[in-house]
Amino acid sequence: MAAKEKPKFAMYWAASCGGCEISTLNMGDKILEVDKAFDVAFWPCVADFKVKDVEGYPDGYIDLCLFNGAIRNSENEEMAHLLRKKSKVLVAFGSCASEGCIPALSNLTTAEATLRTVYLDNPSTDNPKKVLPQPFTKVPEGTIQIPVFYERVKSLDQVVPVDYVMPGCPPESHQIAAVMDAVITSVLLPPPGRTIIGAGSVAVCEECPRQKNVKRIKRFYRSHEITPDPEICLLEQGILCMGIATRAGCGALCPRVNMRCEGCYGPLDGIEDQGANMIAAIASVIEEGSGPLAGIDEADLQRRIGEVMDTLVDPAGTFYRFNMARSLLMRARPTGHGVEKGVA
Amino acid sequence: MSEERVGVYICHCGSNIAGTVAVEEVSQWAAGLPNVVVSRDYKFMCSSLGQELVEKDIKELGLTRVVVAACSPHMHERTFRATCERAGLNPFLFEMANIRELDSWATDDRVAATQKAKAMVSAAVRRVIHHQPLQLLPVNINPNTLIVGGGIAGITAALEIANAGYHVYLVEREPSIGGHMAQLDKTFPTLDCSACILTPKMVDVAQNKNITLLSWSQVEAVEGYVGNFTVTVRKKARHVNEEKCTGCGICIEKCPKRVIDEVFEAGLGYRKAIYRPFPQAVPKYPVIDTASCIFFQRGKCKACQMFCPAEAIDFEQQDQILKLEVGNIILATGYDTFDPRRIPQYGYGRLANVFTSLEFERMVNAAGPTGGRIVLRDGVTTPKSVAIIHCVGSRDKNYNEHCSRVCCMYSLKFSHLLHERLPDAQVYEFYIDIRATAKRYEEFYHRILEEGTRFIRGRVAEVTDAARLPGEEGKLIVQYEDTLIGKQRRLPVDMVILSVGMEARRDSRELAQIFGLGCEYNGFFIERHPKLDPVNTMTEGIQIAGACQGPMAIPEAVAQGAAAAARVLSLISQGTVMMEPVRAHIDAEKCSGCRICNNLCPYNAIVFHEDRKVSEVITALCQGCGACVAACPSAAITGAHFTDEQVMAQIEGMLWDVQPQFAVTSTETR
Amino acid sequence: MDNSYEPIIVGFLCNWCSYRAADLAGTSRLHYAPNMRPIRVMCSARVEPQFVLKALREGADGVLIAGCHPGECHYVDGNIKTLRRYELLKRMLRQLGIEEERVQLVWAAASEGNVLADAVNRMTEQLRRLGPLRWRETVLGEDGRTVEHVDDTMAKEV
Amino acid sequence: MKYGYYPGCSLERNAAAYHQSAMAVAGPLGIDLIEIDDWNCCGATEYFSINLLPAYALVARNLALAQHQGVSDQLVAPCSACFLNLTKTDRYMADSPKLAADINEALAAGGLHYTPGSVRVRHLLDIIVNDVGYDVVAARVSKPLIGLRVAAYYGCLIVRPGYGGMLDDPEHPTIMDKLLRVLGAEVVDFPLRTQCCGGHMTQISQEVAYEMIRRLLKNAADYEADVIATACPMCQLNLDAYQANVNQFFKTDYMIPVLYFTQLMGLAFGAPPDELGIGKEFVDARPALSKIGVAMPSSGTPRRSETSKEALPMPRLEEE
Repeated sequence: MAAKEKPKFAMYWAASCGGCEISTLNMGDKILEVDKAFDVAFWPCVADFKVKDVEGYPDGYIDLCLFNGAIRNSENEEMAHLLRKKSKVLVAFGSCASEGCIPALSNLTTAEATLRTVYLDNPSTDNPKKVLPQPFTKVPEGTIQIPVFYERVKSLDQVVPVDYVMPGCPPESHQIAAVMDAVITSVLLPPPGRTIIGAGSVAVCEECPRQKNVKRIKRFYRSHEITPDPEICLLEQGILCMGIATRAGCGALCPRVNMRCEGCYGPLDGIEDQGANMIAAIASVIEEGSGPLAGIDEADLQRRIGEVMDTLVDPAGTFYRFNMARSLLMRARPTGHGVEKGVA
Repeated sequence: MSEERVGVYICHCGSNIAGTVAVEEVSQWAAGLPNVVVSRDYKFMCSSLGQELVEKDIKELGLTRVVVAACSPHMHERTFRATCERAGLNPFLFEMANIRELDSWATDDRVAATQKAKAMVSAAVRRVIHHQPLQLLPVNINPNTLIVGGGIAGITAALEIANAGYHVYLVEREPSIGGHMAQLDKTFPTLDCSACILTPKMVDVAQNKNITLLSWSQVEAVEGYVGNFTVTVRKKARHVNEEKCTGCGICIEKCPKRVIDEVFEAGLGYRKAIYRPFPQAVPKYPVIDTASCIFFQRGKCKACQMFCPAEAIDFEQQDQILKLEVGNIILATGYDTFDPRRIPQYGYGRLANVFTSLEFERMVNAAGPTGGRIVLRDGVTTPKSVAIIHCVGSRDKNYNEHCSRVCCMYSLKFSHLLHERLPDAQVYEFYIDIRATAKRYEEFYHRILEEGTRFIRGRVAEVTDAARLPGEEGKLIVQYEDTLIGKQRRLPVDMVILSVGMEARRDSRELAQIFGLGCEYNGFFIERHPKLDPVNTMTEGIQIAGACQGPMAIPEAVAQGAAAAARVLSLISQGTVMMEPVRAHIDAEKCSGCRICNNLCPYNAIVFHEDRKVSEVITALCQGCGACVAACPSAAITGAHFTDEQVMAQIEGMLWDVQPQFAVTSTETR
Repeated sequence: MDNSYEPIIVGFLCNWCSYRAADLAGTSRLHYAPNMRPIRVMCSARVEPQFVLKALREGADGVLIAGCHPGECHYVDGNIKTLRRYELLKRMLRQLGIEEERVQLVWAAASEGNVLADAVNRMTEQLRRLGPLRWRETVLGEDGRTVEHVDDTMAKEV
Repeated sequence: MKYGYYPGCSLERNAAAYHQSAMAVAGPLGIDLIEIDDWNCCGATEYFSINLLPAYALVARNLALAQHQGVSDQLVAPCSACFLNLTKTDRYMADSPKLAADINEALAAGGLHYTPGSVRVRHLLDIIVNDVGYDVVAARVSKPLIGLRVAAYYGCLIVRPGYGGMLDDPEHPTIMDKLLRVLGAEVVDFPLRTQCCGGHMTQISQEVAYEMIRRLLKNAADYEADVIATACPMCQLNLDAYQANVNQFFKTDYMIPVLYFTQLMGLAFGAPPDELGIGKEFVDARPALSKIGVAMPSSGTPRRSETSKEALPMPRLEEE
């Protein structure tokens, strides 16, 4: 960090909802210390910066860049490449940048279906000419160019190398504050290389105050189908809590308020696919099929187990709510008959 | 890129592999794989020369990993692990690719077989790089042994082990040991009296201080693993105090209640409510059958208690639950005979004078219900003509496809006994093939031929009492097809004996589940290898012997009993046995205490520490199935020798020929 | 569909039953489709859904998991856990557009070499009809186009 | 329970008693038999051996009618010969598309068509035992046939394996035995229960037919049966009508009446005998039926008692 000149700070938002910015501001007065410690070089959400300003900076000019939001279109990718070139430390900030998050759920369908749902097939849209956004559109005044809408939403590290990853949707304010402190007081951060910071290394269950017993799940319930017992582990009551396969760091915020953990802090180290891992875990503790097996009717056993699994609605959407872009398969197969056409 | 130095060896296995897989091509191709420093192919890798090839390379080229593509790991994994060990390389830094049973033998398409072999070699190389050095786990062996089943196989095994100086628990479900053999009169081919050659051995069992005999008892649960089994046995109440009872038998005499003995007398004779199966029973103490005893049913009588000189009758006696600590278990639970009522056209149960072979064994036995006299069902008339039908319920698609191996021989024995006891009776035997396959069996068959039995080749269609032709009145008519003269015939006889085959015990599946064994579709226990390891099972420390493994005669049952005993004695004398290190382990730092794994282990090897809120695997109890490794949502449980990295690498290696030419955007940091 | 297409099936065989069934099929020279590439695991319960997805992603056209019949598992009930995981995975794969025939679970006892051989033949035939999966090329590769090769010739009149 | 009803020619003439008694018991058992309109003869056992295709077409016409009149997807044929012919035709049409095409071509002349498998052919005994059930029959019994010794004769047509569902064990059927026992009768063992009654051999070679009938009568007499119950008009005809000829030919004196099981069931339900066609048979059944309600111990040595000391115990049959 330059001795007297303040380190340069940047924050960009690609395909995101702005929640990460709000969570950052949620640090309360700590934001003033950040302002004191950093010169903001580029923060479009907060102040009117232009891309050509960034292009004007020398390479590596920005000391710390928090990049949140997934890569949905060509502009997101351009900015990713640009900020990578201009930043010494690039942090994939929040679940969208780290693993795709909600935007990546559109990977469960096709780009064309997504556009049709938004611009054509919904009650509040009046689009008689059935116009869909195109990269280039000829108008009397000339040709309008807009970013290309990608077929598949990607995470930041699928387009540029990333130094650190801060999971969470959004990352908790106290975690952001801690990281900013570390950077300000130039505490040695762990070596870069997509290293996870601002989160724990054990599953949410460790921070969850609920009492955990041996799991024997008879069936699954959706949130509106059951009022859970506040004391006992939600999963045991048949509520699909992803806490067992999700990184801690949020302080088990949701389970504390009777809400199931949806897995926003992403998988733990060594897990290639959070969804597949969840299936392995919860399917093994389903009650159906236990008991004596001598001479059992195999087809009937399979049917009974199938019925229990039918109570788990939308497995892909549930398991891959935050992790779709970095799951093993990354997206559904467009030609596959199971893929909902035109339904968001 | 790891720096492991891998040696790849492709075996020709003579022409078994080389006949279909282009072994040289695979070998040259493998040389180009990452980390492979040497790749050879050789005619017989498992030969000493083949093994020396590997040893030399390990030493001279400093190999840190070895891959052998040859036969099934179940054949020579141990051989090549030993080879690595001799060359100073940890035996688990070795992987085998099965390109024989699963590849060359399973197709004649040379191109596809070679492509498949390359995939399996590439998978093995990618996997072996991730192997970790592992040590075998020593487990000490409790010298006590449990033997289940007191038939001739169980008795032989018990005596062999006891005479070698080690203690045996012999658990028998019936009141006395002896099994089916005790029911027989004579044995083939020597015509020894069965009881005469069996009872001495039974007495030996009773008097051997190293054998604790638990008759009228049943195994209810088994926990633990080889060398350290805990067996729960229910010793049912005999209602006879074993210390006091002298075995005099007065109580049996005085007991007024007589019921049909369905078990020992095969339904042909009677026994009292308080009974011993047969006079030479071991142990000699009688048992009260509470289902038929008047006192237990209606609260009156107590005749046995009144007349017992030793006051040994104790109506309040309760079942005892015993916990036995043993190192090895031998199952010698025997067989059941085929119930001919499943073939209605043979008339058993409808037509009075149709007998099963077991009924005839009891009838011909001097201690049997008729004192050895061969009579019809009315107990009086002696038959003039007897038909013996072979293969009842055996070699038949509708019932049991297997041949029960013993029926031909005991049927010939019956012929002999009939000729001996009823000189003027005419005996017929209906057979498909006479299977006299062991020592002095064929000679015994010729002897019966000379004694005048008429052998008719053909399956019997029906046994009926509906007379049609003159001379059939009041007789059983055997309707058959004589395949040698190609005619259908009717043969009126007085008595019909059905030579029923051998089947697995009716409850063999439940028993298998208690001991964690596998059962064939017909209920017989699955041996580790049908030809080379018939007495061992897939479960370490549990052996099987006798007819519970398949139909067999007494000599084989005795041989298997002794073989199982020898296997047990070798384990006991070793004192400890080295167990596979394929186990699960929980990293406490990574465990979040979610308890998903807690009820996944059938061997209760996973415990939860309330205080530290983490789970832990008890290595000794873990059998290495990997169910918990797969299920752990935090990847806190690793399975030695079957880790995630190893299998994922193996998958990548297996699909080497379908990797896309261009990878997904290059910055994909996967 | 190019007739040179030969489906590739990654097979997970359990050491005690289905692997021995495959051995038995080999020793009895039962010829069956060479399209299945076997991986040995100690128990079918060791097969994680993650392995199945990894195999599909790396280019397999199908995955076959083979275990012991319920009641005959060497580890008492490992196969039941596999069945539960399979039933849930099957439902999720349908949402990802993967046909049901592509991931199958079969039971094959140690003495049923023929059963396993038939299962492989049947599955190979089904996958031949379904055509290649080739996830990376066909599903992930198609939007490998980067920004550069978009040009104004694609403009549409409004 | 609604069924299509195919009476067949016999039930209109020589087996009228079977039809009457069937109708009498159908009501109490809740069976609704709706006759197929304009049905035709099934060719019995003769026509198949003369000319195969027209025989099949003849039978298939009835199936087509049953399908189109859509009374029910199940067709009941009390007569065993009709039952077997209908079942065989449906099965062979399903098995061989070429045969089905030829037959449907023939039926098209009459504007009819039959799709194999669309009508399930059932025997009357089958629906009473399996659809109604023994306990419902038992509940209807008001005058149990106590004291009447009956031999259950199945004949060779209804238990043949291989056509659709197995009605009963082809070697040793027992459903009629159980049914008669539920009616209170004492059912004697009858080993020749599935032996052929000669069928149309009575027209071709009388000696052979008489011998086959004699065996059956002798077996029933040996087991001291008072009456033979049957479920097939042809068996009833051969055993009843030719009993006198057999006695004359073999110098025997058998006097065993042959009734339909539905007649005995009607009696047990308390219906008057003449309403059940009792008296239409050649060998008068009334003397035998007079024994009902009079539990006379039968003469001759009892088959099963173990009174004598030396006798060895008999193995028990499963369901006894």
